[in-house]
Amino acid sequence: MIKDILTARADFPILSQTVNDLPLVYLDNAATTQKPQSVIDAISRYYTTLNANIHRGNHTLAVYATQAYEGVRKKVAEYINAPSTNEIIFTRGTTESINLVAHSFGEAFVKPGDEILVSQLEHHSNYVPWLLMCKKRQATFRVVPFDENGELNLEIFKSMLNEKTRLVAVNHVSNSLGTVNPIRQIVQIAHAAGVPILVDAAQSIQHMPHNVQEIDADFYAFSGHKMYAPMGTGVLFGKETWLEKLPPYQAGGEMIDHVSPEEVTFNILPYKFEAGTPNVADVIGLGAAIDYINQFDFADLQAYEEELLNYGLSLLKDIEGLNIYGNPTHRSAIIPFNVDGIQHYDMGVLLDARGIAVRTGQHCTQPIMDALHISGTVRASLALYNTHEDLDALAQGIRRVIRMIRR
Amino acid sequence: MIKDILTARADFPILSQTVNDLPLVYLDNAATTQKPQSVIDAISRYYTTLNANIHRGNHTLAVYATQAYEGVRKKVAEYINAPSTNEIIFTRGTTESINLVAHSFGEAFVKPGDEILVSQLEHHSNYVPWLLMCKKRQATFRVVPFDENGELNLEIFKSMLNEKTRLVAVNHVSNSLGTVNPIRQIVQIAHAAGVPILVDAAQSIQHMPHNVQEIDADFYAFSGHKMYAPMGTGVLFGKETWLEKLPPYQAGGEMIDHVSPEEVTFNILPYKFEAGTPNVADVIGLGAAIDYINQFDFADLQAYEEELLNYGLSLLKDIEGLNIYGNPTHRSAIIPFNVDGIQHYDMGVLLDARGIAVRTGQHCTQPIMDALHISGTVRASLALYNTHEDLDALAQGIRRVIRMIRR
Amino acid sequence: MTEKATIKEIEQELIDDFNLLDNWEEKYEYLIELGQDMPRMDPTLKTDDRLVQGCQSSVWFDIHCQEGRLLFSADSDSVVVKGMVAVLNQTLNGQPAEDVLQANLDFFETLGLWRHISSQRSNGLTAMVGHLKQAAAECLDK
Amino acid sequence: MTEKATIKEIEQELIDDFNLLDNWEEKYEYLIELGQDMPRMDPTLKTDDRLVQGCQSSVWFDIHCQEGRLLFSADSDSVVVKGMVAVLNQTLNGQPAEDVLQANLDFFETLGLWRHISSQRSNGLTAMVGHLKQAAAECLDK
Ligand SMILES: Cc1ncc(COP(=O)(O)O)c(C=O)c1O
Ligand SMILES: Cc1ncc(COP(=O)(O)O)c(C=O)c1O
Repeated sequence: MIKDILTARADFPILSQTVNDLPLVYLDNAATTQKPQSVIDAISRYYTTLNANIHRGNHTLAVYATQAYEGVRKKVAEYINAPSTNEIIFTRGTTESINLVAHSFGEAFVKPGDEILVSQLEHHSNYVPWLLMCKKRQATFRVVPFDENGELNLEIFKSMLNEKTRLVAVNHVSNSLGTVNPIRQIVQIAHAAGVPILVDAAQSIQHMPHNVQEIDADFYAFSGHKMYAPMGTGVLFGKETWLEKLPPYQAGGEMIDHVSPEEVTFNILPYKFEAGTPNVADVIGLGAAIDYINQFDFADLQAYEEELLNYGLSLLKDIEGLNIYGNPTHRSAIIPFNVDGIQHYDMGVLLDARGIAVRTGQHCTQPIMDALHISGTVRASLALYNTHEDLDALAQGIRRVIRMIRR
Repeated sequence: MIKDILTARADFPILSQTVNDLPLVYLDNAATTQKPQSVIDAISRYYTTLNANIHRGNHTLAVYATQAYEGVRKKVAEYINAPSTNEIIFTRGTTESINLVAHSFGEAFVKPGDEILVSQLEHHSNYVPWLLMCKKRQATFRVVPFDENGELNLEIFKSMLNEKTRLVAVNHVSNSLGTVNPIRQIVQIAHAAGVPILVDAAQSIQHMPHNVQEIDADFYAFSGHKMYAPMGTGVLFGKETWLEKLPPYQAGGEMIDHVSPEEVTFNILPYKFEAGTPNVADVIGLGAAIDYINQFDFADLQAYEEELLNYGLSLLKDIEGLNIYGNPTHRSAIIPFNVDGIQHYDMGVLLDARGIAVRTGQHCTQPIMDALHISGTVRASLALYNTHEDLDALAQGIRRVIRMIRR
Repeated sequence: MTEKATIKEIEQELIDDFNLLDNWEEKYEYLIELGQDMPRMDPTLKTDDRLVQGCQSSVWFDIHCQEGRLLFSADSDSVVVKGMVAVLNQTLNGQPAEDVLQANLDFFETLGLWRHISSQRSNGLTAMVGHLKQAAAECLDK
Repeated sequence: MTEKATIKEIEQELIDDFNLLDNWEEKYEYLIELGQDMPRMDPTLKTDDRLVQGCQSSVWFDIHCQEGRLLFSADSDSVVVKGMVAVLNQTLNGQPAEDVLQANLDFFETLGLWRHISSQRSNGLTAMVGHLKQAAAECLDK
């Protein structure tokens, strides 16, 4: 049975909290989402009934915990339609997934004079790892600019690809502007030039269905904590052909096959990239989060969130002196704005005084802020449990803050 | 009020589970410990009342979550008597802590021809990262052997230190043999030769009080999940003078100060080494675990565990054909053994049929197994909630397995 | 060739046998007995090229293909694994290669006992069954 | 120099004032007013060398030491931070450097309001107070 989205809110216990004696209006979902009771319970249940270190153990708890952990790998593979569980690496989050690829891909494939292409819309986590890797390997770090609508210019992108380009790194959805990049097209352009591509799906994985075989990117990175799952979880999907070619990243534990003082051999995929004791409890929580999302019809969910976003955008556009940044053809779940003469920081603090949680500042996207010549924005971001009432509260709150400061 | 150790068992809900219809006898604590209810509750409570992404947010949840997270940093610093919270880096676990140092120390200080010294008693996680780093930097990887008692020979150790030695990496307690290394002495020897030292405290942090200022090592690594805390947590302690000199490891998120396409500057300590969204929930669980341990008197706890270990050793020594590995002056919480003519694997599976959880195999210490010319051991390992009854069940189980196989 | 029972039939017999046993320990005991009662493998056949990769304990298989049927002898230094080998011997030895290839062996799940071995990464049962199925496939290809 | 109230006395006055206000929003409103009522800083003094490091918003402090007392003017582009600056101005401006150095300012905790700023990494209140204390220390050293 498909679950009705309007029943979702009741599944998230934190949303019935009060903040400053006012009901919490949580609009900081791009930073992290809240967790449904089923995810919280999955963690407790794990520690109460199943906890063990996995893979190498052959006592009952270890075997069952291993099965549960590997079961989530399968669940993740199905969620994004990955051909094989060997292509699903568990990490701590998007940042680590990207650092892994930057390190191992760099080591294997990047030589002095090579080029790496990222977009100007990237989060620092998909920008700085490449920049540092380029510095280390004397490669050139190149940035594809965005235009006045907050969209990447695909012609410029195409023109920047050349025989020295080793990899393209780009997000699916910008965490700062909400721009939905035409990711299939971008992948096709990169592949047409013979260049592999990493997609940062941190802001898309929770809002739209994912089919990595259709999109066809070589690497995908995303975080559990932004998709209703526990902190401390993340995923790197990589095509098996690529992952086979990359050297390991961290060393120790299950990723090792054989050691002597002279030589180390590594375990097969996906273990080769999972060093140390895995975060079994939170991975099981990630499985519960995927089960949670899978209760909904993704088309319903998208329609709901899109309507919600448009409602919010129209409410805010009505406020005098309020500027919304970017005007992309497709926007997802994110409303970045400022009000003339009001510091984003003040807006955030004063909205919080009304129980409204938004984020302010650069959102780890200084290149975007620099391009827009601003020091930051206020960002309201949505999740499936948000409602019209949340956005009404936001609009009312903004108007109140404006009166408070302007009088 | 000091808590009585005999009341501990009741605090761990999993210990009242049954396995194969028999009460669980959990003796795989060196792999991972079970969690008290207070730790499990701390995670649930966090997600139910506080969850937010930290540091950059200024709404109420983000502020409180930041305070809670930074509060645990303080708690960890106090637990190990670190001079400053700047010296406490949160990681995913021991393996990551060591990989961080191997990477960043290697990058800053290791040149071709240099030497790194590890002990033959190390877990792969404190062996392979150094071995790989040495290969990468054309440095020499050298291994200090252990003797027939399972102890490091300090004279040989001393003789292996020279002006080319850049770093020593050694554990406090061997996860495979239980040897407690004379860590202060080892640190003094390394320092006398002007060489910094990393101590892998994964198997000591939960069993003995830690005073990093007294022991004086330059880096300490340990895991939360082996000290009654959630999976996905770990700590790297580093002296501030060293941490200041090391380049960052992973990039992205809070660890960045300023970015342009040409240049990146990094945040101050400890943030410089914490890339990506931190695992706030589990770090708060780590805080709850430290609170839990702090309820006991550490001298009591040590005395209790020592008596328990000796009881277990004497029970097992009475079993004909059973060999216990190593005979160190000090042993901690770990009983490694085999029974003549019985595969460790068979022993593990058949003990499990009686609800007894032990680990079998190499325990990620192939260098130890190779030195002992064995393919593996059965390892029973203790935690504060174990009892004489657990060890009675183990001894009885072993005798039963012997009869089962030998008749 | 004598009229051999089908894989499914033998599986059912084994399930019935194991069901008679009260607890896990007795099941293991019976399993170990099966291993001990299995025809011995010629020790000279226990060479490295007959070792099955990916098992925590050593397992040797010497496999032949004869008139489209799989024939093998096997041994292990683990009594538990040897018991499993004995079960594989009872169910699959002498069966048509095609049947071996098709066997889904989910009765191992029913026995329950096997979870320790089957769930391990590229290990134990999975590795052994994989090995036998590959031999069966090669047998068919000839 | 006129007889100035002590830091503790002024703190208590502020706590009493804020306690009169019903909710967080009114408290912020009052805080912003305090900022708006504060004596203006000479705009030519808002130079980069007077910026306090580590604040999310820009805050400028121009600090002097006179007869062992700390004198300063300050401003911020954030109305909330400016309100905090005004509170610092009321409590600390013109006080003996020694008292500034010793002030523990935990009344900020009592006001509650301040948690947003004070808890931030090397930011806001912490940074500003640190800045003033450093100036006070230098004032004493002279
Ligand atoms: C687009 C994007 N990329 C990467 C990240 C980093 O994710 P995490 O902090 O979970 O590693 C984020 C979230 O902050 C993001 O929004
Ligand atoms: C001595 C020692 N070092 C390192 C590790 C690795 O710890 P983790 O797997 O938590 O990273 C372990 C635990 O397996 C250990 O016992």
